[in-house]
Amino acid sequence: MAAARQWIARHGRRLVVALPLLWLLVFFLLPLVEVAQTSFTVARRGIPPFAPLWGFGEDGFFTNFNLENYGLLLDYWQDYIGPAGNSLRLAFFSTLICLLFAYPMAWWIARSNPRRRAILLVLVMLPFWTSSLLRIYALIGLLNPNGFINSMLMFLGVIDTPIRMMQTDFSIYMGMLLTYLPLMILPLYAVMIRLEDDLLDAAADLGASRAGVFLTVVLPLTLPGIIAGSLLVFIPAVGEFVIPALLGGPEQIMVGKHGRQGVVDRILPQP
Amino acid sequence: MAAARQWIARHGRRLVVALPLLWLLVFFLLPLVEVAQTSFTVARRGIPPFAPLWGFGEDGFFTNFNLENYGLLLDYWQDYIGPAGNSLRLAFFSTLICLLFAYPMAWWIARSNPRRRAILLVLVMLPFWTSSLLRIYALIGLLNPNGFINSMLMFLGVIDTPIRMMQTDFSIYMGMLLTYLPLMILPLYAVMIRLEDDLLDAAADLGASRAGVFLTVVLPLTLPGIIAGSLLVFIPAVGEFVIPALLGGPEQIMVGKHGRQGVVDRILPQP
Amino acid sequence: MSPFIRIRNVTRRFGDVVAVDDLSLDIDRGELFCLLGASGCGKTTLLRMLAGFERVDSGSIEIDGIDMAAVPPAARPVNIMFQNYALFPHMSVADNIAYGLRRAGLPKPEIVARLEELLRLVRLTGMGARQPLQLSGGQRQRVALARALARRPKLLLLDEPLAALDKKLREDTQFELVDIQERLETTFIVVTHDQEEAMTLASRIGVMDAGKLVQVDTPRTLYDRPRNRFIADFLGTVSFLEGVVTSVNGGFVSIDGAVSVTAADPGGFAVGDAVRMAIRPEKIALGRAPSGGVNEIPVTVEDLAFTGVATNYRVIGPDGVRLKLTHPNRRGDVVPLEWEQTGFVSFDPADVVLLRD
Amino acid sequence: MSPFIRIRNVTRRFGDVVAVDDLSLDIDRGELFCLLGASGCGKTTLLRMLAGFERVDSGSIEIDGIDMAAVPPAARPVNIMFQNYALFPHMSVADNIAYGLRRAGLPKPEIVARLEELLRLVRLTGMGARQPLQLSGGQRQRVALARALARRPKLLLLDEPLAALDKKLREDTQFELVDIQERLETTFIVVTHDQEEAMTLASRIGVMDAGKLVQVDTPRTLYDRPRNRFIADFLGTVSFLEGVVTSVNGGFVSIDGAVSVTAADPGGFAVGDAVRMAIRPEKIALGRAPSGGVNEIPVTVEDLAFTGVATNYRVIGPDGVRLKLTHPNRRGDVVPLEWEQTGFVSFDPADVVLLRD
Repeated sequence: MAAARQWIARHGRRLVVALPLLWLLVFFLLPLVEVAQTSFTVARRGIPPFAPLWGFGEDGFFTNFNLENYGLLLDYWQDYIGPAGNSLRLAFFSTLICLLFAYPMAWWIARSNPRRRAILLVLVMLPFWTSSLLRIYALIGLLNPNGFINSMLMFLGVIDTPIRMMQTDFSIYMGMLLTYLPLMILPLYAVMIRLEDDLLDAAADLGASRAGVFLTVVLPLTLPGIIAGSLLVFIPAVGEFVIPALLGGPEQIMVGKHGRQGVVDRILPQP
Repeated sequence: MAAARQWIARHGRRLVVALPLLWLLVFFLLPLVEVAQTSFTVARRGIPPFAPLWGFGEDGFFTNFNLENYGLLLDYWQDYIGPAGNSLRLAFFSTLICLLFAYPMAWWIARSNPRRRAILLVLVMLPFWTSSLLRIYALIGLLNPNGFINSMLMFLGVIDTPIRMMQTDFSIYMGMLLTYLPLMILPLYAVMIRLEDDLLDAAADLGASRAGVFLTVVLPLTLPGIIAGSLLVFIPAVGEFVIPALLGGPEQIMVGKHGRQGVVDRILPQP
Repeated sequence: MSPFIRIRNVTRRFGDVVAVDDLSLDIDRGELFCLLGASGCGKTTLLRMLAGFERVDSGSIEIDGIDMAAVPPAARPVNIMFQNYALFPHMSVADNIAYGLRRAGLPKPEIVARLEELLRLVRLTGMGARQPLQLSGGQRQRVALARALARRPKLLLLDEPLAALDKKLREDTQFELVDIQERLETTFIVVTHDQEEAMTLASRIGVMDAGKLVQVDTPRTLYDRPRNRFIADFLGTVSFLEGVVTSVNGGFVSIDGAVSVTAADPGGFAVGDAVRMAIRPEKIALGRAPSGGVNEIPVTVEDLAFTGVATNYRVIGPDGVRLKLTHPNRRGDVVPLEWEQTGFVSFDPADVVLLRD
Repeated sequence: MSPFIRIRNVTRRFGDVVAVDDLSLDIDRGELFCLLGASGCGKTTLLRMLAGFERVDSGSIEIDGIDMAAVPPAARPVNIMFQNYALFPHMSVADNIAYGLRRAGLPKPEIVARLEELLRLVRLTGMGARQPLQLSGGQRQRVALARALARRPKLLLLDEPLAALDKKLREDTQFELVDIQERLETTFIVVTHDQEEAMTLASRIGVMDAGKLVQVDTPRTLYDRPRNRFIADFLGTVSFLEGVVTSVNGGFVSIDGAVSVTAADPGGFAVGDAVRMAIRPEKIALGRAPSGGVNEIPVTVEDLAFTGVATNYRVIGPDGVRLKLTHPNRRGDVVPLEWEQTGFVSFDPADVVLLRD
């Protein structure tokens, strides 16, 4: 009886561990394998927009294995260099701009009292809850030549003709900022909340100026958060195509947009 | 001199506080106002797919204010009831399924040693880094009648004909799970990591069975995480349209999809 | 009759670390036994093995004649009071205390009666509706005690029961704990790293080091007759002198080192043996002039600290020998020497403990 | 000559809370002054005002004759050793200690020389390359001390300097701290909540309560002649008796309460006054038989605790009067009474402190 209970206890614990492991295997590893397999198969119209690499049809085992896609890459690599450069530049500056905005905000949140801190964190996370497309459209509404900001400035008499803000680098970076800022704020907040006030006071007490305290104490101790946040923003920003497509000019061709035009768009269900 | 420095110090601090406040105002509050305004304006083709509510054109101030949209809602509300019900049902069950998967996983991560914990958290977050569309397509590749899972099961001789997994509720919920699981795991992890082992031992020591420990101690103390995670998943899941569109059958019409078909699709830049 | 708790050759390994190493110990019914040791010495592991939370790699644990190997924690006649108390933060004081009674399926009226009795025992009558977070540290400690006693365990394990309390409260609480133990006649095993706590609480103390019991004795014996240097140093302040035995004669041992010392002969020492002498600070008398007795050493006061109850001195003797001594600030006792003054210390041969290590 | 530190009517409010309330205090050059009080009494706020981290709402602080109102922290001749040390975790020991010297722009050879000197002072020579996390608690404390002393401040503020150390280390460290202070002749202000720490370290102690200084005196005066009940209770163990003055005669006051007590007359008491008597545990003698002196009370031993150096008793006298007393375990001193035995306590009229509150 007791032995049986112990067996169940042990078995149950294994099940609890096995379940998430299995999940990770199936839904994280397998998709990656799928993506890799896709690179060796052939494109077709349909959902998904490619043929299976191998399988069992009516005639038994079949395979679509070929290196044609890599051949295409070799043939047309020059077409991809430009967009790749654009994507990397966009991602780099987006990351930098996010960092510049996120750093003082994360600092402010981390130094607030716990009650206000919770409210501010929710505010920072809130945009994640609204549809990203809706957010982008709201931004377009703000930045348009006859949008809110221009109307406001003209109403106030600051400007006579609308400023061109849409379809510029400015509008793209605004969109990136609006989308990725929370990913930068959270890791910065996480390191800043652990930064003891006493360390700052100690540096000031030992004669450091404000800039000195920042450079010798705050910056080195928040560096892990800067690195983590930058990675979190940079990696998805490289593959971003919605924001440049909606906010950028026609000259903006990114790797993500390019890839989407090549593969994904064809199969997006048309209304 | 000292007074000037003090003035700068105070002014600087205000700037640091003002900057993020301004940001929140412009990029959180204004988009919300924009979205509200949009409901009073008229649709049109273009980016954005609606006319500005008011502004200053060549003839001075103009406004497109009308209640037509709300009129439409009144006229066609029956068309929206079904999709709204679908959306709520989908979001509810998606949230429930995410919770069932996330709870043991978050528990396992929180109870791992700190080193493994960090690795597992990164694994959980990793899907956020890959394009969500790519993930959905990988899932399609897995679930297709001649996809990986069916091929594997047929190869092993478990089944003779492919199981229909695509365009079923199963595929939709798999897609939702794949997309929203991290949002459920993280808040659960955050409460579980603070749950002291001693509390569980104390309950067991006082005669509670495994189920008793769970129901009287673990569940009530992780409830805040359950609520937070469910909100984080439910709210965006209600508006989700990509996953039902790609993974669901043609009978799946959601509020999000409906809305997208009505407004968003028209202006998505066609390749 | 066999002892109430019988621990035989118990070993527990974590990877390469032997947390508890072939340990055997008997504890009698109704004892207040104390496991004393520095953090990492294995005392908490032993406690958790008694409660059933930790597997026993080899050896056996018997409680009241029953082998505990196959008995899960919930079925053992043992309860534990956790360090930091582990009170359920989402339950009231009453629900915390009644938790174990409800799990046992006691009828409601009995639970209510037992709850009242327990609240009275720990002097918290009328506070049952409070939340743990609304209580002071001392009150929380008493709730934890009541909760652990609710199922009337034969053995109560207490993990650092006073560590979370501040100094002043600790003193009152330790008297209270001893009173409750004496009233209930439950066997208590207390784990602590604080030697003063152990000495004031326990009827017997087992000192642990690196998974082994080094010495098991009453507080007084441990303090006055430590078995080795580790015990002497761990239980209170001590001064060490080194030397070589020059004669063993008529119940006394003469030792030569930086100073010459006569010690009572504990037996087993021969001429030529190297010995370490341990002397407690309160056994050393300090005076301005020599009194002409044995073991009198001229010294200079290096440091002194007034602590209220007593004044602590550090003095330097010949050859840089350093001694720590304490002088009670009693009525009539004038502080004999001030900073950097010279004088004489002396101690009784019976108060010199001879150690081999 | 004006005092080295001159605090005049300093007040600091946080919202509705008055953290420091119209406080005035003078401290001399070279003193080791201790601010003692429970947490929340305002002592840390006062310390932070001296360092310049906290605004002064009203009143003034002068250090060495210069008003500090407009002087920012970096420019004050003051350094602070933080509680938990606040060592920069990303810098080596040497970089931590040299931080202040580098900020001051000292030439490199001078920094190296000063660093060596500081490492020697705190006995960490050769450990400059270590990281703070590799150090023990005691070593970290010494790095913090060296760093705070590096700029040769005229005034060093120490916030709970020993709180993070364990009991045994604390004793050694407090002697060391006093030695360094005496060698450098820097003025030290130590903030602590630990009365024993304050008494052993300080030449003078200011006891704070609710933002006010209650009493400023030497440790011995504070302990032996507390001004009120709060001080008597805060500085060590004490027993209180209550009564009414029945006669004032020839330097003695007779008091009637649960027991009759004769006390030395401190002046100012008249017949009929209600008084509270405070008696320290080490001033009470315990014996098996009456000795026939004054202030002799028959008692029963309620509790006793052997602590090594001494045995602490709790005894009950007539009318439930409770007294705490301590009996040193000295050579020749036999423990006079065991648990529940009866005997007599007595104390000298000069050791009875009369309080009005």
